[in-house]
Amino acid sequence: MTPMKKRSIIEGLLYLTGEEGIDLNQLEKILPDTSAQELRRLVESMKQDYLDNNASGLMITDKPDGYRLTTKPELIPYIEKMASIPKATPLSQAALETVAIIAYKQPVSRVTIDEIRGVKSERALHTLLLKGLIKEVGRAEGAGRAILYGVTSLFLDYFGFHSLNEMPPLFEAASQPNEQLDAYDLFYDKYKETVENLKRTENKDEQIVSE
Amino acid sequence: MTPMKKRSIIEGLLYLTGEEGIDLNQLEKILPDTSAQELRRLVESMKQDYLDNNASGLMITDKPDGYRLTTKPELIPYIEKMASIPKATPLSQAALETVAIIAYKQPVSRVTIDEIRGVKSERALHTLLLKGLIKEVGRAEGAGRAILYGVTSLFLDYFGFHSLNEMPPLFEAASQPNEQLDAYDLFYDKYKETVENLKRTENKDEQIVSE
Amino acid sequence: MEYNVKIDAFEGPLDLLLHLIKQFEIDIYDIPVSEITDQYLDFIHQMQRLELNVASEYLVMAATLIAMKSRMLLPKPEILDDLSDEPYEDPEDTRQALMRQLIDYKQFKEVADSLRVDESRRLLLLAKPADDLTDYETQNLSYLPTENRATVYDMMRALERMIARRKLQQPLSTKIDKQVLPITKQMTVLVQALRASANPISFCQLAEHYDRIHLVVTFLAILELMKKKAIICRQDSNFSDILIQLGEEADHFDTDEETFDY
Repeated sequence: MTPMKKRSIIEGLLYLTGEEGIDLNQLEKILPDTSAQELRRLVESMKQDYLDNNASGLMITDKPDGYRLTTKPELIPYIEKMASIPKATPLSQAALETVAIIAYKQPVSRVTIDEIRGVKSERALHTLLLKGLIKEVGRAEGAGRAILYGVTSLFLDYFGFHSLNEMPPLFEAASQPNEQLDAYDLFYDKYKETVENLKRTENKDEQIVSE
Repeated sequence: MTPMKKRSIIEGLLYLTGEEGIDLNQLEKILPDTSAQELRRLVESMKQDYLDNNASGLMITDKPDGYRLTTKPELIPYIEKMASIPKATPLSQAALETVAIIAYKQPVSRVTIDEIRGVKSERALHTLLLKGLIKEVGRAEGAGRAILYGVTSLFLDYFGFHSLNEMPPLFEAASQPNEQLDAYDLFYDKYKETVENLKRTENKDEQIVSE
Repeated sequence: MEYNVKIDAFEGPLDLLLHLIKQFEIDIYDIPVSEITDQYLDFIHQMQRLELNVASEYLVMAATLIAMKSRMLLPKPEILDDLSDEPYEDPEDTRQALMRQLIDYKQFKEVADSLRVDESRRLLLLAKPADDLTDYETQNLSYLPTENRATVYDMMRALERMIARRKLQQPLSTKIDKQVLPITKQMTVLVQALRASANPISFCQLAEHYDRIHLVVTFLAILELMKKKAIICRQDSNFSDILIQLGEEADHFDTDEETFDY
C-alpha cells in the first residue's frame, strides 16, 4: 500500500471518529503492515501539511495515545456565526437522545443517562435545562445524592402531548427487534459483498469516484 | 477575504456539521461578501480537489440545497475494521416498496398502500416515519379521515436524489388508475417504455457499482 | 417440482404470484387463470406440508383464485338477473382486475429495486455525527424556536440512532451472539482466570461483563468443570454469591467429546 493510500485512510478515520479521535493502536490494527513508528511519522507529516495549507480549515491535534481532527482556531468566529443561525432542527441529536431518555426513565440521574448513551451528557443536560424542557425533580438516595431530572410541562407542550402516556411505547418505537435484525443480517451480507467487490477493484476506485 | 481563506472556512464547517451537512444559504450568511454563485463555484472546485487528491480519504457530496463531507467509498473495507463507527442499516424490502408507492402516489393513505402491496404495511410505515423518510401530510376527506402520507426531503437525501423527477419515470403510468383503465393500450406502451428505461438505468448502476 | 424458496421470501400473495409468473414464463398481460391457480395452490400446499406458517392474506388470495377458476368453468348465464341476492361476477372482470393489480405492484417493486441500488451506493459514503455546537452559541440558549419544532419522530429517530451506535460499542454484537461460543473454550478461559487470580472468584464478578448467552455458557462451563473436579464452588447460604476456586484436577482436566457446545 502506498503512503498516499495510507494517508487517505487515516484522514477518513480521523474524520469519522471526530471529537473522539483515534488511538495509535487502532490505526496499527487497521493498517497492519505499518509500524507504529511509521504511522507516527505519517501523521506528523499530515499534521504539517494541514498547517501549511491555508486552504484547509482542519488540523490534527494530539490526544493521549492518539490523534484527533479539529478545526483551526482562526475559524472560531465563523463557527460562532453558524451556531447562531436558527436551525431547522432546533434540538441536537445529543439533546434529543437525552430528553427522550429522561422522559421515559424519569426521575433519572446524569450518571444513568451517561451509561445509556455511552457518552457524557453534561452539555446536553445544560442546554435542556436552559431551554426549560427538563428540570431537577429531586435527589437520589445514598452517597453523592445525585440530582435527578424529569421533563417539564413545556416538554409536553413542545412535543404536543397532553400527558407522558401519549409517548410511543419505547419497545415498539426504539427496537422493533425482528425487523432490525433482518435488516442487519441483510445489510451485513450486502456489505461483505460490497467489500469484496471493492477489494477486487481497488486500483480502479478513483474512477468510480470521479464518475 | 481570499478564496483560500473561504475554502478553509467551508472545509472546517463541513467537518463540524458532519452528516447534517451545511446549506448553501447558511454559507451565504456566514460569508456575507460572497455570492451564492461564487460559493457554488468554490465548493465545486473543492469537490474536484478532494477527488483528485489520492492522499485524501474525504469527498464532498451533494445534499438537498447544500453539501456534506463524507469518506470516499474505497475506504469502506478499512472503516469496517473499526467497530466503533456506526453503520447504517438498509431498509427492508417492505419499507422500500412502501416508500416507493408513497413517492409516486402522495398524498396516500395506508389503505391504498395495503391494497397495492396486497399486504399490511403498518410496520413499514412506522419504520419510515421513524427514519424520517415520510411524514403525515394531511387527512383524507370523508369517513375515518385517514392519515395521508408523503415523502420528506430526507427521502431525497437518503437515496441521493435532488428532486422527485430523478426517480424512475413511471409516475404518470401508475398514479392515475382511471386513465389507465380507459387507455389500457397507451398504458401498456408506457409501461414497456418504463421497463426499458429501468433496465437501461439498472445496467448503468451495476456498471458503476461493480467497476 | 422443487421448492427451494420459502414463503418468508415474499412480500405477500402478489409478490408470490409475480414470482410464479416469472418462473413459469406466464404472460402477465394474459394470465391463464387455471394454470396460475394450480401453481399458486401447489406452492401454498408445499409450504403447509413443510409446516411453515402461511399468513392469512395468502389464503385469501388462494380463495379468490379458486373462485375465479371455478366460475370460469361454468357457462355464463344468458340472462343476467340483477335482482338476485348474489349478482353475477364476471370472472373475466376479476381476471382483468387481478392483472392490473399485479402490473401496478410490479412497477413499484421495480422502483423498490432501483431504490435499493441507490441506497446501497449511498451507504458507502459515511459521515460523522454533527458536532454539538452549543458551546459556540452566542445567542440566548434559553430561546426555544417554535417554528420548525422538533417532533416526537425526531426524538424517536435520535433514540434509534443511539441504539445503533450503542449496539456497535458493545463487545458482543448480535452477529457474534449467534456464533458458537464453545463451552470447552469457556472452561479453559475460566481455569486460566482462576490461575491468574490469587483468591477465589465470585460468580457475580464473572457475570459483570457478559450478555445472557455468554452467561449461560459460562454457567454450563462451571458445571462441567465441577463434574471434572477442576474447580470447587462454595456458597455460604442460599442465594449468596458463589465463590469459585481451583480444584484438585485443575491441571489435567481435558475437554473431551462429551462436552457439547452451543
